[in-house]
Amino acid sequence: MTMLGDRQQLSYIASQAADARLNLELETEGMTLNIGPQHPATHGTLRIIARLDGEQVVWAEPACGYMHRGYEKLTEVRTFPQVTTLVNRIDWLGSFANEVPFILAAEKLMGVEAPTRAQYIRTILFELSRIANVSLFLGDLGVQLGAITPVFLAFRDREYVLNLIESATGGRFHPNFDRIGGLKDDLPAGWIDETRAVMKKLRSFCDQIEDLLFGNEIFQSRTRGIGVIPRDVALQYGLSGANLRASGVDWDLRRDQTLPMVWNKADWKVWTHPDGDSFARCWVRLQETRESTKIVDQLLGAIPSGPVMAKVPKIIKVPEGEAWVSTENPLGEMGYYVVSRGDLGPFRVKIRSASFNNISITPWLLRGVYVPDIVTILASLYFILGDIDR
Amino acid sequence: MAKVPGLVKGLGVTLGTLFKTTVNGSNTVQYPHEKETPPIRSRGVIALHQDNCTSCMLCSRSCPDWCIYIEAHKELAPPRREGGKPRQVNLLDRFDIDYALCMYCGICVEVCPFDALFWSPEYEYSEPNISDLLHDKTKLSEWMETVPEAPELEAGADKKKK
Amino acid sequence: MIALLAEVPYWGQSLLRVLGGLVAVLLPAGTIVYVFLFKMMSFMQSRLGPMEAGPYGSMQLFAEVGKWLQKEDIVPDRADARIFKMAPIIVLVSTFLLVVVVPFGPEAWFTDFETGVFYALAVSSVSVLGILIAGWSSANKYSLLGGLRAAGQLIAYELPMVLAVMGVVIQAGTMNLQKIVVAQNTGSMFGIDAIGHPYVISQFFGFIIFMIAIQAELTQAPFDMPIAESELVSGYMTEYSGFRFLIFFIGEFATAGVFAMIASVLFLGGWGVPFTWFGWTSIDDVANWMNFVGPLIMFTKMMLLVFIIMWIRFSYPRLREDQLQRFAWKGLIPVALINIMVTAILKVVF
Amino acid sequence: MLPKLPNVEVRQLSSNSETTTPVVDHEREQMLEAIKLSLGDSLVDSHLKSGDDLWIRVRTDSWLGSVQKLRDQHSFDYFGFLSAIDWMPSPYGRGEDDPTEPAPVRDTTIRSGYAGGDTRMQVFIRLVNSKTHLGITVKVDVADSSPSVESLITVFAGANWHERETHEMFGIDFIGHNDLRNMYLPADFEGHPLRKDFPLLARMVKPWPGIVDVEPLPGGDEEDSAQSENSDAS
Repeated sequence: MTMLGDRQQLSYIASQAADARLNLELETEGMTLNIGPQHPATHGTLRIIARLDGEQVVWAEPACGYMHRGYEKLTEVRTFPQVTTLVNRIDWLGSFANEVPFILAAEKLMGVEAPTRAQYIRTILFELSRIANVSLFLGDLGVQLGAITPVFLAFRDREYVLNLIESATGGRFHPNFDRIGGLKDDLPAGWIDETRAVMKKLRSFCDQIEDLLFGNEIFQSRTRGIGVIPRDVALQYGLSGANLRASGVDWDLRRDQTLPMVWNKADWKVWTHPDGDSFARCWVRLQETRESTKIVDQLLGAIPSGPVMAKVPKIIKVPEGEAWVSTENPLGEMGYYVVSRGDLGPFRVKIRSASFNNISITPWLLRGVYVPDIVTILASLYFILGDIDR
Repeated sequence: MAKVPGLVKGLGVTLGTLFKTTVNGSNTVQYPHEKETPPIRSRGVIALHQDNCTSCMLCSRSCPDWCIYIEAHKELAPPRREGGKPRQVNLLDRFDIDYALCMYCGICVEVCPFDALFWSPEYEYSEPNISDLLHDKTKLSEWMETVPEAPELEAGADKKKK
Repeated sequence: MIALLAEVPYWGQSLLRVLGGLVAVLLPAGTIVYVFLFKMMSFMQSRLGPMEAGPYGSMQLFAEVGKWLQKEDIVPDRADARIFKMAPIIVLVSTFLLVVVVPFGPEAWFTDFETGVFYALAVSSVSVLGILIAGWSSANKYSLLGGLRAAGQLIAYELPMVLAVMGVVIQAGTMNLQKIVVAQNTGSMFGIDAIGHPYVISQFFGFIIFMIAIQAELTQAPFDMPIAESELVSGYMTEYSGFRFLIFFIGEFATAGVFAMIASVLFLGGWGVPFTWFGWTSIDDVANWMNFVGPLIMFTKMMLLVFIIMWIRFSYPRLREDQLQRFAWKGLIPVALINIMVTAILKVVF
Repeated sequence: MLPKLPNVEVRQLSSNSETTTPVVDHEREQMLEAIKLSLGDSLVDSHLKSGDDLWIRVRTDSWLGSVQKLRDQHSFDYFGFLSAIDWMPSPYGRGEDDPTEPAPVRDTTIRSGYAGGDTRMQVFIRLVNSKTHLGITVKVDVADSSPSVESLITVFAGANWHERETHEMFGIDFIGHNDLRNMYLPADFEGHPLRKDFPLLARMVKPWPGIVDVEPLPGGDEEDSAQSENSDAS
């Protein structure tokens, strides 16, 4: 394998050299295009500085930090129950999924395990937040590529899922429903039937998006072969989630990891794609959404009765130790490295968010593409600004 | 499936939605004219039941954002029983929640040991001025009227603890 | 119209023509914006669109115009101010120039130009000039990229458009748009003259190419790279605000209407209905009321074509600039050339 | 299709799990043995939690080489993250002190976590074997005086941004990384926010609302009010 590190390392020098080359050989002048931080394509405040030769990118680098909220520092001054409401806001589209790994890490340190019913509900809500997140991605993808309709369809159908999350947890975007040792509350009556109906709608939404976008020849020509990430590069950069699976790595933390969650109680498939291009990444996400609806459907029927909260003391002190728990979040591997000192709050929390790794590949990936492909590639890598900057 | 080109299928989806919207109506709500009812559990605004509050400061201390301000003083109240010693009670002077800071996490409602704080699904209290988002105890008490009953639980749930 | 207005003095005629031109450009533009952009798009996206201004939001456009007119006319510091201000007007003027040759009825036209087709194709490229200078004078990189894209795209699609029209011209044997209308409505196919001979049937490939080309000329999705809001913010329009943006906005939809009119003239029989329905045999037989019904027929046909344009716009993602060029040069132009060849051969044979 | 799980006996956790039966984690033990063998001297310490995770600590001067060996010989080819940890407890606590009273003195003795440590700050990375899906946390000490360690960008290109972030947040230098610009903070920002002795301003600018207590009776408080006992948050 080539020294990719070096290549990326020298990106700045390369840009200078590219300028010089352009000026000497072609007698043209490069142009620096600043995309963002306020730009329609950066859903959030990501800034991309691109050096262009015509419409071709010579060198591009994202500059993040416009939304850095310092959660790792903030967790150090908060107690364990107070942290969940913070981490909700990391990936704000799939917020319930952010809570789970943190709570699991705290539970691991305490040696507590949530009751089975709580595990089922957690898993269902986890998958619902994945659906809410990825369905918006599928719609947003259209906007990035110039199709305006999919995003409205996505907002329409995501609303059903958000309504479900809200009626169960009370929070539309920030559920804060997980507690160490279980859940805050049980599900309200009628929720299961409602969820089944919504899952049906979401499946038809997936079909609609497939017809509207994925089957569209224009969409395919825009995404196929654009932004190819080979398998070994994906691993080196620590890509995760659909980005990794689209590069042909069959790895899903929901399946390949033992956690007190109940994904293994459902029958579902981990989709991979050998191409590693933008289309593959989008397609894997589409299939994932479908699988998620299947998981939810199966688990809904299997929820056992019982309590949703294990016996934990009212004032939670987590024993000394270190724990790493990561889960397969909508955006990829989201993990918390929690260090406790037996105090009320964590001593240090390292938040390993998926988008940070996923987007760190862009300087490597954006070389030599056209300006429209910047948008395609960023859209297909799928990041949430809060998840990059934390 | 390969027979119908994707370009045509896409047109079919938009046309289908056009007809569906014409026949079944849209999925949007014309907000100021019609409103959606938020679910019972919605965390809209925190209501304060003043009589239950003992000014124990628990909510203020467990608030991650430091947005609950409580001031109280002690007073002697007439005894409960005839001839008993006069009781000491805490009287609430100030109970403010700064909704400009609040993260709507609900920890205060949960930790309250005396059932003095409740969630209400009301959401229409935006203000043009940020300082008006500081709700004092009178305003917080007014929200009490809007607090709904807790919802029934799904089959198989343990009976409610609290 | 000449005959109708024979008694009116020249200045009166001119005034009426200007007013007629305004109506012919702005009325379709307004209708297109309301019916398609506000309502059809919304319904295709499961929503209602504007509902507050007027019944079903029908006055929304006036509200928007009012809003835009109130806005400050901002010119960027480093922009080339005079040219920057001129650009939107050039774009709109090209639309007015275009509508001049469109016939709306047997005698309802602005000019009965013998080489109308030639003229229409020529002035349709004037808007490129406006867009290019808008992009260049804004002193904005996004605008520049958008303007350059627009120039490349409009020039690339001018050619297939011309070539597609060639087929019609060969078949009709004239460049006069009025005569093309008459030729379609008096013609017959295989001896059946019930529907006349609209060229959309015999020139089907020409029609498709022409529609694709005007889709690109109008910079509607999937050919909207010059605007490309997710890449270039708003392309050449990025720096425009207030009434200058309004002019661009009107220009976009007015041009859509006028191009659709030209397409309906060339391929759908324009203002006419098959003359045999009423027993007419030539343009001289056409009843006078056709001067009033004709524009309505024309309008209906135009709306049908704009519906297709907008439907595609709301459904498709955007192509990339290089794919667009490839599509024009490697796809459309060869097909158009073959179409001309076949048409010419058939014309000679029959 | 039931998922294939790694060959680890599932830990039986119950809500009061003092009596967890110790499970034997053959895979991780073998892994640790192999790592011990190949790293030799470089490996300073290790910690294995059966069925959970593996921590190792390597010598600072062999950081790059060790990680390279882990990648090439033990196929830890997936880069999870790189970060650092400051083991000195914060002198500011959670910022809940009363500003009118003298600041309490807090115990700031440095106590390291799993796999030990000799310095205040440690850099650690998370690597995963993409075949067996077993992970490992590798720690390395960084000297207190001039915290620096070799950069990993030649082994894992993805370490680039993580090292930039760590440099910015902890002030740790990564030798061989020549692009350690700030990612989040302005270029002229002073201090390293994630170091424990960096105060969190948001918690300094206003006093904790929980400091105040119920005002006692004017005539003195004979009986302790039971309610204010609840001030458990320290």
